[in-house]
Amino acid sequence: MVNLEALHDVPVVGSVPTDGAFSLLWLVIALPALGAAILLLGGRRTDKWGHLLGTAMAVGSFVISLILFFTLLGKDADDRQVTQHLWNWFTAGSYSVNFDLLYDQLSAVFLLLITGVGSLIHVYSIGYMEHDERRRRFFGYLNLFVASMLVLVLAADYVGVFLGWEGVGLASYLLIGFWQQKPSAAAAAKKAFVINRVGDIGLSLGTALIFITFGSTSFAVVSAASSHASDGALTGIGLLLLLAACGKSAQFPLQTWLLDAMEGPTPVSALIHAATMVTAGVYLIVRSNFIFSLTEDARTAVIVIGTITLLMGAIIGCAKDDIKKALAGSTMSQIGYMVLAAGLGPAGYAFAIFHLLTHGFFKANMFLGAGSVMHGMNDDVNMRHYGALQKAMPITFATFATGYLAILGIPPFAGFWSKDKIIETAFADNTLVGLCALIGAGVTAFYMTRLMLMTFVGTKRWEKDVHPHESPKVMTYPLIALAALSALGGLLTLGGWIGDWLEPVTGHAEHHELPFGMAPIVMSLIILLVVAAGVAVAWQLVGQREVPREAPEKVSIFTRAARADLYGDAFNDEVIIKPGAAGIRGLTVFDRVVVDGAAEGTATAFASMSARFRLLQNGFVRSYALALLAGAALVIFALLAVNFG
Amino acid sequence: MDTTPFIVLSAILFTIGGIGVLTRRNAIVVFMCVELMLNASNLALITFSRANGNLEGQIAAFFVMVVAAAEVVVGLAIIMTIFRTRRSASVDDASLLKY
Amino acid sequence: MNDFPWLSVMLFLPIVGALVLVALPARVGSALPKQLALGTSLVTLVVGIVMAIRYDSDSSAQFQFTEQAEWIKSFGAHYALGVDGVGLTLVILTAILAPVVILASWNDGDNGRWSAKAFFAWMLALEGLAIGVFAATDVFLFYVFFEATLIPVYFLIGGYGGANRARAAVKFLLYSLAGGLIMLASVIGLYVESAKSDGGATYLVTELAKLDFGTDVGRWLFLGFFVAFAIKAPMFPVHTWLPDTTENATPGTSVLLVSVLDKIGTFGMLRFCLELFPEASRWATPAIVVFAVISIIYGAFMAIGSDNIPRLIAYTSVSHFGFIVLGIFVMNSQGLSGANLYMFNHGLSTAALFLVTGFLISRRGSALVSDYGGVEKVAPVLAGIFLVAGLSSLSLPGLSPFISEFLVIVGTFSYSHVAGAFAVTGIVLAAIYILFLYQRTMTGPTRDEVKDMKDLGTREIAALAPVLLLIVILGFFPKPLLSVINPAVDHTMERVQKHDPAPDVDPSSLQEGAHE
Amino acid sequence: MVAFWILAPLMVASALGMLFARKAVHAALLLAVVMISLAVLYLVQDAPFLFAIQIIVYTGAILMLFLFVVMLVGVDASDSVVETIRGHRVFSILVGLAFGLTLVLGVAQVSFGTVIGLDDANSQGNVPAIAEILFTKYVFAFEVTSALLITAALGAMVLAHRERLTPKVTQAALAAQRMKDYAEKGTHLGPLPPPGVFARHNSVDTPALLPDGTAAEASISRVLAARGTVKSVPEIAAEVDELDTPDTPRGEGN
Repeated sequence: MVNLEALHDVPVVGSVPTDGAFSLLWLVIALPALGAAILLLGGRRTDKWGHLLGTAMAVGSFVISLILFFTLLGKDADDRQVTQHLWNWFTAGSYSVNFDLLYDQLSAVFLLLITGVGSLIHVYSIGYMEHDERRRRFFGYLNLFVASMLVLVLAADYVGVFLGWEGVGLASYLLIGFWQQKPSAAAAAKKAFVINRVGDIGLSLGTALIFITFGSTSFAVVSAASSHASDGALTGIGLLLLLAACGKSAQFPLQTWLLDAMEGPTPVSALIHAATMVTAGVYLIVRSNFIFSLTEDARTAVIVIGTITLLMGAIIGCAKDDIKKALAGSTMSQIGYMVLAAGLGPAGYAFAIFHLLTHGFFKANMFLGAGSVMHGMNDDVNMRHYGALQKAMPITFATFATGYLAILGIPPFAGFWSKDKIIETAFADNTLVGLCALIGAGVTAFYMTRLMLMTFVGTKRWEKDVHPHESPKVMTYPLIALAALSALGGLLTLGGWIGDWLEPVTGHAEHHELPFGMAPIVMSLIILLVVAAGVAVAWQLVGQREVPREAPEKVSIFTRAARADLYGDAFNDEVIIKPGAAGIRGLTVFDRVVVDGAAEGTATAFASMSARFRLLQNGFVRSYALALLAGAALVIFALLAVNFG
Repeated sequence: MDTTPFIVLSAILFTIGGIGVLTRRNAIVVFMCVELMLNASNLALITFSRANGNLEGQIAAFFVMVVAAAEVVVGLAIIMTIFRTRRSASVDDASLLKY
Repeated sequence: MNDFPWLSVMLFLPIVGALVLVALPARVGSALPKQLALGTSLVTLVVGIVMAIRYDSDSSAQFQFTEQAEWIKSFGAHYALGVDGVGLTLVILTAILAPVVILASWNDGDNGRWSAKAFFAWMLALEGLAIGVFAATDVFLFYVFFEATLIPVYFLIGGYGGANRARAAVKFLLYSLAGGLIMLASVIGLYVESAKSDGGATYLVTELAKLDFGTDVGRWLFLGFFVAFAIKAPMFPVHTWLPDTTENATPGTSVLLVSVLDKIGTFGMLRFCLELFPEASRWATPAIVVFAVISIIYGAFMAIGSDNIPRLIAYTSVSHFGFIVLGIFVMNSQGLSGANLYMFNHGLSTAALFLVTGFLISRRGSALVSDYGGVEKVAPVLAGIFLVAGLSSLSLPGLSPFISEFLVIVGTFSYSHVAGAFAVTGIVLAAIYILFLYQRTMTGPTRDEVKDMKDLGTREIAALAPVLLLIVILGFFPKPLLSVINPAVDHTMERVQKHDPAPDVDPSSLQEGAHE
Repeated sequence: MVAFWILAPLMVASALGMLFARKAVHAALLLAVVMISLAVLYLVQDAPFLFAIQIIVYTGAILMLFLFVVMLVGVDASDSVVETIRGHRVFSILVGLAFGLTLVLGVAQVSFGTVIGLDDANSQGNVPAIAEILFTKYVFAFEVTSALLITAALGAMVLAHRERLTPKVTQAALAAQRMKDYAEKGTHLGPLPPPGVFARHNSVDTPALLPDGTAAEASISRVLAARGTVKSVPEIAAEVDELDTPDTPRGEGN
């Protein structure tokens, strides 16, 4: 047994084949995929009932997920990793990739999150997109997204993950650019896809490196063999996967697309750019725990990236007047927390996933709330035009407030349980990182309070012809459901359940010591104090003053930087896009002048040469005869030279 | 009777004919020079025939004459045709077939 | 039925069809020749499918459906046909694309220099000759077909293209002929070398493969072949004929040219360079890998910078051909399988892209990207198909080109980390050029000039649907292709005497660990 | 060899003369000298048959053909001395001399061995011997030459033949045309006036005198006018005056 511990200090994906209810696993993906196919290929014929079909597919998928989950609960802990072999995808030499689905504790929670929140958002969208003539198509894309996301979390092979990874990227592209007649939306969609592709470099090369190192890319083989691999290979794989995660989860330095992605319809922002897709990076890191647990260097990189992003996101969130962008900044920041947690190794994996879940609940809740507000405000997103909506939209306000309390980490709301743990674990790992996480929590409190105050309290600053009203029930019910989850999500950690549940996947967490020997309750109190300070500052700066309808111009350099997304786009523009564009222009000229010029130049040279030579053909018979005679003379001379020379 | 003088004479006549073809512009004279060259070669053929002691050379000369006759007939006809259309017998005037 | 000359039938059926088309009197109008052309190509496709089903992927023979007859005895040239997995996939690709292109180009031949009848006759002739190229197992026969394909293409470009078609046709012809002549030198060299051997002069690939050329001779002959194939493929820096050609050719011609004929280049590298000159191929690998990587990145950059849609697609092909060449010359199973699969998949995706943009261009009458905007609003089906074709071109997982590109990247990365890292930037650049194109043409506010644009008609959708369907199906289930390609790859690996590198982690230690 | 040494310089001189003769007629005559001389040389070299052929075919037929053409083209059409192609003449002469020198020197180098002579071959006479070879060994070539000659003859006919593009003008048409010209343009209807009848030697070059004493232009041929051989009125007057002198017994005047 000791030997086995030494060899396998990471959990191995050792799965059992499917049986019974688990043979329905493929259906989880197939239902939304079928929905997408019908809606997108069916054309206008499906306009009338398309949204219902789409929602039904998502709900059906959710129901199956629930059944599967409870079946899994009923199994022994050792049998909770189930693999469904569908077919052999491709084989080349010794490299064989199967279309396998892996259903274990980790994918089980993701399944519930994706199909659950997904279903709610489908329902919500029925109302939100009611007046859009392309609603059917919207539901087609949403179904496509759900299917892809499920492939991502169910795949038992890195290539399978790649399939889902790009599938969600495509769905995200289509949905961000849903209102594509708006140039800004089309540009944002393209930007998101391209930056994600930069991350994909990491995933493809990472997968390639995994194959080279282990001779396979299935989780089962890699997890079993990872402890035998060299440090260099593991670190390389870890860093490449981190690059992939950065792209998908909008982590520094590939964060700039997320704020632009808010061009998409709000349910999209809620589902894709808050609750599920953007957390795929976290999933990837946690899923690859058998790599990351073994490489200290890569984990350090993960922690650094996570910490930088959580602060960046929080700072950007402070300065945004666009309600969705403020929330997007917040999303970045919260994912930063998750990445940070994931970088902490076995101690943090479970908390990363836990925070991912709770964040999925409360952020989806708040995004949908924001959507509800926009719905009532004629799609105006500028918070400076809001104010005092508390009365006009009581349900939206109440649900939003639940989300607010959750993200702040006020007990007993969900965020408290997950975020506290991350900050605690961070402190246990490194005091500096812990401090950053703590400051992040304070800043979070500030910008969220600012958002709440500007939107729901204070004076009316509405545009003239705006008549705020509560949204229809089809929209508020999902809000209520999500609010309930935001409030009660903490239950999952009751008795450390989530940690124990995930332990077979993520590995055993060593008990950690807080610095200065603090008790966890002291830590929690400190965090609450910092949060309270953030709220207080916001109350002072925003709540006690009149909010101007136009954003003030004379602001500090920090505000200006935050408004410009900390110059992420400016940096890309100056360092990548402009030189790139100039380079391409230069290359175009090079291609025409040098490469093609060389080819055409040869042709031209021959042409001009022949233009000269043909002048010899002057039409005078006597000249030809002269040449003939000269030739004859030469021949005779040569003959003589040969014979007598 | 040595053969070399005949051959040398033949060579000289041939060269003169050649130079004539090159320098004269009147198509008729050029043609005459061509005939001169043919005759010069005939002389060589006949001389070789004698030197080798068989008549094949004479046969060859005979054929040269036949061909020359045919050539002159056609050639002069062509000159006539050209002259008729261009009012000129200069070979330089018939220089349209060029670059 | 085993002796049934499948390949000859596939080869001559379209050619006979072309002759029949030419023989039709002008008074029958243009409808009958079109239907006849479509019918011929469909029959060829059916024959091809039956043949493919009869192909035995477990057979140990290198070539199947072989036919052999002596042709020119003194050269050792034979009329010898036969296909291995690679040849079979390309023959089938040709057979699939021909009816698609004919259907899609239904009206493209009407306004040419010659009649529509001639247009479709040339297309059929091209199909037959292309099948001949892929099926030839005799170098001399291959060379004859290789050069013969230029004739139909020349007339298709020069007779039915855009404003500068004459110039484009000449440029195409000169480039191809230059390559062909260089190859001819090597073909003659092969004769000389084989004549020295005990077996006497021969051009049969199977016989030539047994010969051992000296190092120097082998390298020179290899270079002759390779340069011709590099021009055909086309690789940087001999690629400039392709954009000029596609800019002026009809979309159908471009499809046949890029999707089918350019494959001759990469097919030739595999069949002749690697097969006949394994030593020289290994020797040249580093340089070729560098050029291939340059092609990938260069082509992609040029595509980003293009404002002309067919030019843009041509440059994307330069980039994709870089991947194919890369996969071939890294010489491991993943690279080779990927490259072979890529040839087929690139044929499909580029065909879809050329045809759908061709429909777009014919509606607006301009090939400039900047003349479009907001087309999605008026023609959603066109836009949707355009997007799917574009996504397949950027190798989105789930569409067939992904697997091939991924395998090539894996193969390249295992050959050299640096080459792999450079090659993989191609996927980002691909996203940029495709999505930039889509963004500028399809999205944004609808421009006045495209406001009345009609969406795709039934014929156009019918032409594109099979291609798209194949792209999706093969994206998830490439097994039918890989099962015939893999034995061919194993054979090639054996020829070049290379073995896949073993994974860093020894699988045997892994077994022990798992059991403990 | 005597014949040779007499004829050779003559031939070379005549050939050179062809180069410098400005008139084609002279060149033709010089060529005739060369050809006849050659014929003699053939005879000297035991080729009596070719001697005859040379005289008959070349000198008799071909040269006459040349003279005919020269006549048709214009006897006095002579070359201009100025060379039109730059450097051509110099080059031609240089290359020609180089050619000739190489040839002569080369030939001089060769030793042809002993001369066998044709005595054996001509033992039954030259003509039968040639006939024997011609109609056995070379019969096919001979037949082909006949085809060649027929073709050449046909070719020459085709080339020389001028297609009549307009219908032949008849007397009636001519008369009608003259009437028409008279009606429309007032052209003189009758025949042209005859030349002056003062026939001292050639009356056609003497124009008729009109009543006012001037010359009638229409009375003399335009060709003569172009040549400038027409007598002017003062000349006629001078001649008449000369004849009027009393020492001539027949001085009547017109």
